[in-house]
Amino acid sequence: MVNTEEQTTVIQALNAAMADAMEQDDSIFLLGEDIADPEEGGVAGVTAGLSTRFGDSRVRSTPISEQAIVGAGIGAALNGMRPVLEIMMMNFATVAMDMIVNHAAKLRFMSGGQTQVPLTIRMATGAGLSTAGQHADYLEAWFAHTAGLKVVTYSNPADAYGLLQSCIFDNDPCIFIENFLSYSVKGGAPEKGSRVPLGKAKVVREGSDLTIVCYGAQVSIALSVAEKFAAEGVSVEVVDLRTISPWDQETVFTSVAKTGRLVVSHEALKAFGVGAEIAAVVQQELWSSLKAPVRRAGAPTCPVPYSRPLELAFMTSVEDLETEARLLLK
Amino acid sequence: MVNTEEQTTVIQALNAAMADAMEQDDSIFLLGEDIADPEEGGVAGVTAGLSTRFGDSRVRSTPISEQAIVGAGIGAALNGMRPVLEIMMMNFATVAMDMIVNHAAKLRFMSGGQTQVPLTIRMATGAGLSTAGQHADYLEAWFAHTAGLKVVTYSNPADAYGLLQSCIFDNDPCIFIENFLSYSVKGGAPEKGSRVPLGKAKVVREGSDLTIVCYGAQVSIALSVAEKFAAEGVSVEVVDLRTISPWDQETVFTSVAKTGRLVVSHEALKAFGVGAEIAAVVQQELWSSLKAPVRRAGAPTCPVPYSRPLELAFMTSVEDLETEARLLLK
Amino acid sequence: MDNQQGPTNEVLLELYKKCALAKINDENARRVIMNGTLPMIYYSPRGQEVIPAAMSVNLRDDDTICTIYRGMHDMVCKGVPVDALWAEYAGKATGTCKGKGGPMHITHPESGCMLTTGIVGSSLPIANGLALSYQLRNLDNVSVAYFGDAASNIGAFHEALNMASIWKLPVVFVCQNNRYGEHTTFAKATSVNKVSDRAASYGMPGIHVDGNDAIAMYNAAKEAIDHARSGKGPVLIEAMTFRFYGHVFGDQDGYMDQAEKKRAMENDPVPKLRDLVISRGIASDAELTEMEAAIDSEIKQAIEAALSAPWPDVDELGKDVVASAV
Amino acid sequence: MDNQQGPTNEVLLELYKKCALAKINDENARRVIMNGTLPMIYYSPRGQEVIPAAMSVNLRDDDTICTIYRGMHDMVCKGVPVDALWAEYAGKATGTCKGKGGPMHITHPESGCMLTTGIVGSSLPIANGLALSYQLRNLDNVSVAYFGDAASNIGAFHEALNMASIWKLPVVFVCQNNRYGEHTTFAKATSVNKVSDRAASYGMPGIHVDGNDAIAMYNAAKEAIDHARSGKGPVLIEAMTFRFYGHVFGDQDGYMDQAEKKRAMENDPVPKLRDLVISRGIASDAELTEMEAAIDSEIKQAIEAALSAPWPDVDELGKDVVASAV
Ligand SMILES: Cc1ncc(C[n+]2csc(CCOP(=O)(O)OP(=O)(O)O)c2C)c(N)n1
Ligand SMILES: Cc1ncc(C[n+]2csc(CCOP(=O)(O)OP(=O)(O)O)c2C)c(N)n1
Ligand SMILES: [Mg+2]
Ligand SMILES: [Mg+2]
Repeated sequence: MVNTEEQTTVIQALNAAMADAMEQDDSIFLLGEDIADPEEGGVAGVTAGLSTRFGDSRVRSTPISEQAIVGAGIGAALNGMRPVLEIMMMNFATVAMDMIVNHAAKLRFMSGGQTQVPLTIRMATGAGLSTAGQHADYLEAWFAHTAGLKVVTYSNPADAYGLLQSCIFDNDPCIFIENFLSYSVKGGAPEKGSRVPLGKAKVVREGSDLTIVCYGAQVSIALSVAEKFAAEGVSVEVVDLRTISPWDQETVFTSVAKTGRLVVSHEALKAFGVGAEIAAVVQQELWSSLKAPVRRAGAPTCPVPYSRPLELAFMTSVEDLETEARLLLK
Repeated sequence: MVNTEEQTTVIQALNAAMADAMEQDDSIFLLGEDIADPEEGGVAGVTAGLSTRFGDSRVRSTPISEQAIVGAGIGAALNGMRPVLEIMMMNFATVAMDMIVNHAAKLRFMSGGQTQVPLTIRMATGAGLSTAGQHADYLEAWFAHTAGLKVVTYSNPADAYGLLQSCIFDNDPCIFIENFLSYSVKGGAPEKGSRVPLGKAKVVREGSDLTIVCYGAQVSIALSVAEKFAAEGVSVEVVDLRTISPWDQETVFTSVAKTGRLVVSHEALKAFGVGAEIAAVVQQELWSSLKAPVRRAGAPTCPVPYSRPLELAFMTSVEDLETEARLLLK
Repeated sequence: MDNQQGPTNEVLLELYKKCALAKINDENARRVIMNGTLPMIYYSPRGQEVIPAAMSVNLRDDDTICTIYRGMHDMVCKGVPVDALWAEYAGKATGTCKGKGGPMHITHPESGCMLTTGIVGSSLPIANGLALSYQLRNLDNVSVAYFGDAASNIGAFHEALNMASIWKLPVVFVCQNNRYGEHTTFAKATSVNKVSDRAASYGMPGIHVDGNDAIAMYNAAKEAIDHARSGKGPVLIEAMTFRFYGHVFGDQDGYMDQAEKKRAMENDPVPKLRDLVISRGIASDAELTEMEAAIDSEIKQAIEAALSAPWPDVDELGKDVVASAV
Repeated sequence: MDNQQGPTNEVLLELYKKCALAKINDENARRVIMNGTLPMIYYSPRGQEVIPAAMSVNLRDDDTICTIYRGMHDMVCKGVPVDALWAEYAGKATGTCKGKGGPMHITHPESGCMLTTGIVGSSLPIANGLALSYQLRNLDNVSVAYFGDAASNIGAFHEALNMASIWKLPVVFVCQNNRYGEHTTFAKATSVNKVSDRAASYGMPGIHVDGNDAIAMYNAAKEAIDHARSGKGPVLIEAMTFRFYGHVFGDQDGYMDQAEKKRAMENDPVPKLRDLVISRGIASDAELTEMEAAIDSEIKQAIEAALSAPWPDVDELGKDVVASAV
């Protein structure tokens, strides 16, 4: 039942993904600050209604104790539960990195496969809301550099649903990245129970002259850039990674082998970001197919600024991506 | 007074760098677990003798409270002190990432330059001692991906001294990475008060056919590889970055422009590591000078294993680096 | 408690003036948000003014504070000038932080406001560091950490109090217990009835006080600050209060106990203190009205100036990231 | 305390047997390290055996523990088999963790050893999670977190105890207070005289007990475990003890008070318990000697087997990182 009227929002899709999963499997439960209905179902309301429906025990508002939240998720996961945690904002994960990186990510390996941590950690971020330096960082590159974690994000409601479902039912710890500005994005309704496979990118627009690899909120920006170029007769292919780590090399390679040109684009700092890995791998593996060096669009090396004109300049925009693309086509 | 007899160890150099700095400037003080002499001057003894010499107040053993340690350093730095903190092992920084990343790194920017955090955080790591999954991670890529931090490491005693001195007297937060296995490495004695400038790499061996960019313990590995190739008539240039972020693009570009071939090598996971950024930048900027794609050597995507053969296979070895280099020369 | 004499008339008037400044500043903030002149994410401290006012009249200019996103009252009571504050709210080049920090990161070292953090619990370890610098330099300044009730459940609180205690740091930890952390009640998240009882875990004095009672809060502040300043070590104050406008201004406060909220607003501490000032004959209603009007007009001017001030240049993105390019 | 009856003779013998197992295992570990047969970084728990022995005789097989790098005694008392343990120490494919985890990360779900962590404080939040899973599934299992005295100063301790208390999780927090955290004395790092006093900060019972006194420790363990199992929520036990061989085996214990250490070693809890078992007529010296010899020979066989067991294949690096390639 794909809703062609594009009426479902990301927030509805995320909520439904959790509700449908909980209905199906009672080892799933949710922890996070303010996530239960007496606390209004989360600061952004992503979990609204779930505690009413599934009970206060399975949907628990927690103290402000991110280490304890992630620890509780890990311990329960070790015993076969499938916890879904909300860390309100990605920056707050910095107080829980030991739990995520030294424990959740490593316990399968360190135990020689005896235990596993089927845990999903949802965390939202995103510049554009003037929340400034401590509320809008993009840390996906940290998680991607950590063996044992899967790092996932979406660009539309159906993917948000299907990817979150896949994370919840996956047997490894998944970092599920949400974007505040994306919550109201509308799209076709996901089918109940549908899962988008982890590790599979999607070609969201086909093209032959240049590939843009991106994820999350950058996908719509890339599509705008592609439109612009189309008007000039340049055909741009847009690949939505969906899983940032492990990323889908096959789909990316196929695209770049065809187009010979690649820009990787993300909202995170360009320097030492996810784009660097993709650029490094692609230039190595597709050296002879490339018509030009891989280029990257991303944020400048500074904290997220408050002031509106600075914040806009900080964010990876259509213009930024366009500039990089044009340099490739020169 | 360069000691040509190569009798100074890294541990002595680090100790002297702190002692000489404290002698010179009484705003410098040290915090860390077990660092004072009643506690034997640090688990590895890097700070041995300093509390006896400078007093228990300026060299303080702390509780096991990394957030409080870094917070204390930040607050004192805001008031004009130059704290030097020891986080015993890099993995333990994961409990203090909020302090390091949301605060130390950002306060200059977020205050519009009104405050600064002239803080040095020393942290040691390194596979090879069978400490396994939670004691030997390499997180330099995380710090490098954080605006506002400088990330520094050394490959010999004189650099260890000069870089640590530079970090201590620098007006920004510096992450100073030590390697346990390096502590006994010997070399020429540093000159008292000498500083190695931050952001400047060093060509430690000149060559014309291929460049290896590396840092820390990889430098001696790269030099071994260079020796091996020299015997075959292949001339390898080795660049020791010394400052990982911001890295010295000028020196790297000059080298690669000359050799046309680059391998970047580090002990950290290859995937999403520091080498990715260097590869991404070099292939873009030196596209037309490159005779082959940039290649990387680094650890496989898994936690640091315990078992000796696994640990050896995990570590980036002469063979690993050699393999990458040979692929470039094909 | 040792000093139960309460403030002199002069100090009480000063204390009221600080409350009025914070209250009027907040009213203006809510006004410009509501009317769309200056939309921003704003955490109103309305109802909590007495706490930092009482602390600040006991602090010296060169004492320092570390506060949080809800710390506008802490800032203005300590002396952060409203013109630079408003320019920062507006994201302008003339703001305290050149527009780079914004409301959640106001810094103004001149008035002793060393840190505003958006991370729960993080004001405490950093306040320790400021206190440590005083101790190392043999200065008798005091460092203050402001934070909320819910912050008392995060790890940084625990580590900071333990360290401050063993090192006898001159720091005062001021928990402004407004009964909620975001949308969660204090009771639901906290395993102890009084945050101040946790002081026993750190061998430090814990003071539980009605933070809306100016005299009691003054005495608590004085006692704690004197204690810290005299080298006896840190103190934990739990000041009971209430926030009138929810977590973030504009939130649907459906999660709040409406009767509790009504009661709290009826017991607004600022008019109560105003009445006290008048009833003690310290100032007349007319004098206070005039003072308030002056404050209001200063703030309105600050807002006007902020609105017409220049934006920061885009090249500011590359500045203040590090001291200088290496 | 409610149950002061102490263990039955049968249980006391079992308790002693566990102590002997941990002690003899430790002696063998130190032996093979010293003689170079199996060098490893080893954190000896010698002197602390009574604590997990007393806990374990009160735990069910399907109860779980989370322990730390110094947790060999916790593990063997809970039932981790010595052959798999030694193979892991040796880094062999037959080890509990196929050689991937090593001594600091021993895991053996079958015996309820769910986690060994090398990070100070991190056993507590994860033990909460195991307890939470029991609560959510309406099971009456109990989760135990073992940790050291110095760990009581880290943030994770605070967050874990608060959360366990408000949710009444079936978890017992067992602080093995051996007076040192690495080289730093308890007193130098800790702002309170008794870790158990911190229980008051979390509204949970705190038990201070001589962890080297088998009867007292048995009673404390029973009380705490019964409390948790019956749904009354968590308990914090502070068990006073001492580690005989420094932080990491082989360290120069110059940082230790040698008189204190001498006293502690003279009061070795294991021979004391052995005497008690004999004096109560539960077993004769000869019987115990035989039992100990059997344990020792089992361990020596385990060591031999470990030494000759195969190394893991190098391709194990790519396995168990994730469930399966996606
Ligand atoms: C580490 C962290 N976790 C979560 C948040 C989100 N958050 C912001 S304010 C807040 C509530 C804090 O409550 P309290 O400490 O009582 O202070 P109040 O807002 O009531 O003044 C939360 C959860 C955060 N900023 N930092
Ligand atoms: C977060 C963190 N910081 C520091 C360390 C280094 N370290 C390992 S053990 C230890 C001492 C812990 O002492 P205690 O908790 O008393 O346990 P004990 O070793 O005495 O059994 C320290 C500081 C660590 N493992 N983790
Ligand atoms: Mg509050
Ligand atoms: Mg100890």
